Amino acid sequence: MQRNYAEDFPILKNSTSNGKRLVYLDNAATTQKPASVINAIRDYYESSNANPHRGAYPLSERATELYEGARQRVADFLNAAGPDEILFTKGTTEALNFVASSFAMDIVNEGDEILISIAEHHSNLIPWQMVAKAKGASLKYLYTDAKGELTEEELDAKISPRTKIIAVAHVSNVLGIVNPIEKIVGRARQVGAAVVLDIAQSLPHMKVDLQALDVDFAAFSGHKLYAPMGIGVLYGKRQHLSKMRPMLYGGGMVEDVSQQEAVFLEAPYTFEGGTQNVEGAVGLHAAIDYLMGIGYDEIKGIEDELSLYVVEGLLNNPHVILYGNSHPHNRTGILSFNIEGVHPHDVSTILAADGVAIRSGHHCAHPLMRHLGVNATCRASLSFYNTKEDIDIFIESISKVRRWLRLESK
Amino acid sequence: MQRNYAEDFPILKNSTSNGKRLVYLDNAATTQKPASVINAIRDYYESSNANPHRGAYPLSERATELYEGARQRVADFLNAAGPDEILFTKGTTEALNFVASSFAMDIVNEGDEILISIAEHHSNLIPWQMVAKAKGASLKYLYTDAKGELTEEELDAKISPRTKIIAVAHVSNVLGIVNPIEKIVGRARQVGAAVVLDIAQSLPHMKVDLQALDVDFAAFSGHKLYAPMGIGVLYGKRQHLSKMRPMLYGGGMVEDVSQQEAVFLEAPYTFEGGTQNVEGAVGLHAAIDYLMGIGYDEIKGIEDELSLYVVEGLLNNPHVILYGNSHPHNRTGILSFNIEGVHPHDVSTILAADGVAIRSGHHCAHPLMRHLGVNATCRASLSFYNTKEDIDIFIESISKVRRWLRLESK
Amino acid sequence: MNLNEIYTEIIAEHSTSSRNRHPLEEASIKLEGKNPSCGDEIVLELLIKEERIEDAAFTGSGCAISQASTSMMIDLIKGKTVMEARQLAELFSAMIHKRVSDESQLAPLEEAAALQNISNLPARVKCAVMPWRTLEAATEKQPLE
Amino acid sequence: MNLNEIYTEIIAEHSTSSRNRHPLEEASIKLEGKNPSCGDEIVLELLIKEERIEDAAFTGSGCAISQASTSMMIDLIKGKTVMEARQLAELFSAMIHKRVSDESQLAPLEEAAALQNISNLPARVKCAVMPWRTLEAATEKQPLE
Ligand SMILES: Cc1ncc(COP(=O)(O)O)c(C=O)c1O
Ligand SMILES: Cc1ncc(COP(=O)(O)O)c(C=O)c1O
Repeated sequence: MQRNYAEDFPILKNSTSNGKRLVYLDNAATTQKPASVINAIRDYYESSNANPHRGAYPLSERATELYEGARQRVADFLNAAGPDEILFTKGTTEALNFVASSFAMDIVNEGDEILISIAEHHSNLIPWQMVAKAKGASLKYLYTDAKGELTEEELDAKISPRTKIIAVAHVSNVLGIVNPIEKIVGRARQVGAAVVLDIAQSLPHMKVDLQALDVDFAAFSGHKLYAPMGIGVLYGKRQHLSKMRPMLYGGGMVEDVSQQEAVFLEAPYTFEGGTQNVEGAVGLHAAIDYLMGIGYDEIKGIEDELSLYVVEGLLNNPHVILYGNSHPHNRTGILSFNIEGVHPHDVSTILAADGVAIRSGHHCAHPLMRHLGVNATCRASLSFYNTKEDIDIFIESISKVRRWLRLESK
Repeated sequence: MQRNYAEDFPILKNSTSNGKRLVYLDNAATTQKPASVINAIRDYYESSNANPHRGAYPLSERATELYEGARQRVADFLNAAGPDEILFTKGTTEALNFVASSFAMDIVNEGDEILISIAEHHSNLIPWQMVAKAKGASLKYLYTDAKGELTEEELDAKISPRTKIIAVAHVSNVLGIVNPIEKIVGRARQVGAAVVLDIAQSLPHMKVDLQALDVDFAAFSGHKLYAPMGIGVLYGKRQHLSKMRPMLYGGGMVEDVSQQEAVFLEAPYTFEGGTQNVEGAVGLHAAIDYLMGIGYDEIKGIEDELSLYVVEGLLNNPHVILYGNSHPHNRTGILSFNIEGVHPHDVSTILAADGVAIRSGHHCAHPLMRHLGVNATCRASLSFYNTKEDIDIFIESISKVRRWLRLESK
Repeated sequence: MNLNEIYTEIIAEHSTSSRNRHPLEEASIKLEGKNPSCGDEIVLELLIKEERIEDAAFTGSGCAISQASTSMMIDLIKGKTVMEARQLAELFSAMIHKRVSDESQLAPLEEAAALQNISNLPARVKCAVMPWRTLEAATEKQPLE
Repeated sequence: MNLNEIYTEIIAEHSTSSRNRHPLEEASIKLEGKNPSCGDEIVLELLIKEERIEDAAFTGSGCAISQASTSMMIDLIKGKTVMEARQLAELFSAMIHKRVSDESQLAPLEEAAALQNISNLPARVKCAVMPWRTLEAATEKQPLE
């Protein structure tokens, strides 16, 4: 029998939502935390808390070891060339903004092109609008096809010798589609463009090997990976990091400061000004350990099965419109849909009454909503801790929505 | 009898350092966390964790309430005009960098002057070097006198009609001196300069009323205020915030996004791009509640008494050189000193063997070190959870330092 | 939360009713209202003569709550003076933000009082309030001749 | 951690000794080494003739560990070939990073082996290593005529 991983998550065991068992299907927004992560945070504050890198006493040495140990763990996990390619940030948004302002602003010139996909999250979209405007470059879009995919023709048509940067999500946060990164990187190399990969929605569900993918930058958020809020990671190739300006000026990132000049440290320290979030790094380390204890094969196995089961349930309802691919091949467990005649916000309010948490709205992807020709969608997003029972409750609740709005006889 | 507040802090009750009781005197670097803060973090993850501001289900509504409740608590605590003047950041460093890049860069012009004190922390110093350089402005320094204070003459001599920004710490992280903010703001108003106040080292020890002080910006870090790492606050007057560019572009800070344009929300939301650190806000709220349960009168009472006791102990040692003021009037419990003939790093290693944690080095204040004519200092910094017994152990350990280095006969 | 108190007959009826949902040719004021985060969007049209709302209608789309709230509001304000309509908007806002909950005090809202329970759904309050805010904005600069 | 193993007689003696602490007039190489985060600073001066370190000395200031380490290093390398000195630096680094801990293997370091216990103090490792890194940098481009 399969293990029920919900047992590892206190909030799933204990919480009720409107008096019902919590059915949490908003994992693409943020994930719940296993007891091992919550305990790692408590243990850190109860035994090892200090400002790292600065103190010559055991507590500070321990905090430093924990912080740098987490960096090494992330480097191994992503298969970076070394821990110096891993910078801690507060999340994906900060990481991507930093690449835009400190890398792109230096290499993009007037007339150049920045290429992103129409399915990007605002965090991997607005920063590029800003760079394009500041530099007189043009921001171009890769459009997804009817199944939500980026075709080879589209890549061929849009990637040109003027392309300087290609920024795409590994997995779309609305459609769950896995983008063809190998092909994108292959073409990028031919034209000399840098590739910025948003792995916020892929890393929780699949192995990401950054050296194999050969991207220039990658970013993710801890809170979507079962780790605490307030911590994230930017990966950057050494050759780029060594040329970039710091992110924040302050303590911990300087070699020497005189009244008018400052000499900065090398990567990764030059990019980590201010007291760093050791708690977050420790929590992220614990989350990666927890996930790797389960293994991606098991995670993917469970999530694919659940995903098929959800699709089956949804397609059984004649009023459901599903966006993107309907089979789990090339897709993680993110399902966007609408119910005929019903606004997504009413759907989520009605589901909430049954204890079911899904997201409705534009999912920080306005341009994609317009491309799909909708105002908003409902989104259910899965984790390996979900169960078939969760899905049964969800599908049952969906079936009642139109009745609540008197669109069907009871 | 006075309460022993160390009882509230698990790390102080349970931890040993080199087999001895932990005597933690590095509170200016980071503070330890009371059980109530650690529990608030755990409770958040075990009952209320969700992405705030976005979900129409109870869990997300609760996360939103907790996050906005924390903002309101901080606004009340600092006596801001409203919660819209409070932005959450990851710390003081991020907050000050943001003021430099998003406010100062727009109002400082060639030939203008930016004025800071020679005792500033690098986080309130290097960002101003950058603005001055980018804008062709000059960065001027207020020098401290022999007691570590900023005199009226110095203010009169340096504040001029060309001064656009005055950025100072409320309390110096090296000397503990409380700067004369009322006088600085008075003169700033006469010449039309904006005042940026670094309250990272004052807020843990004294009431800060921002409307009474009438400063334009203020910043602090949660981790120095008994709250978790990874959270901080920037206060900004409404009139300034309403004109400033966002900090990070991404989710949660936009009203509408088309392929080439984005329309942003108003303050404070426009400044909080990306998923926000609800855990950090919840922990900060709990820390403020804890502190206010004790009260600043009690905190100051304890810390002043301990501070006098430390000074007495240090001055009894003929080889100790104390920097700055020796009486607690106008000073918090931060004590910088050196021991004749001994490098500060040897002092902290020797103290660490007795379980005593102090900081040694330049304390992220190179220019002040040069101004004091030293390479580095030792720094002991107090909290209300320290005890006279802590100080006795510290002073006793100090008395052994020169013997370990064979500078005295045993 | 009990859905029976949210998606009531009367709200469901108003949310799909076409009675007030049409352009108003002789409108003297026309104002767009929206909740960008939801995609709710209406265009409110008013015909105001001598300080009185002679006619009102709307077009647009959005969730059941926002559409029902708009339709109920229009039923209520037709024939009222601008001042009365603004007072009703004030009362509606007080109800939805839980500043007033007494039934007798809410009586002037008539059917729109059915939205009272939305006050328990923080994420949906803005849907219910949006048409009323649009009404306030539309009549703000209305010269009271 | 036992301070007796850190601040030993021999380290205390070397840290204040003036034997090797002076400028070297005929130096053929002169290189500055520092630990910016500590304020440790030395200037290492070497007189190299025919691949051999004929004389060595230093000036500077810093913590007891960095000063003792420098003084011990100078005692050790005087008279050695550049190649031997670089091998000793290699061995010292292996010791301080705990890659080699066997006493007999560390014998060539002579008195400098007294710094072995610093390997247990992560915050002080850089103090001990600094002079040796400076030695390596100074001799890196040394033409081995
Ligand atoms: C006075 C002062 N300002 C700014 C900072 C920077 O704070 P943080 O490192 O938390 O960003 C510190 C502490 O490091 C400080 O003491
Ligand atoms: C694909 C993708 N990119 C970026 C982000 C932004 O992450 P964060 O809000 O944690 O900064 C998200 C989630 O919000 C996302 O799903």
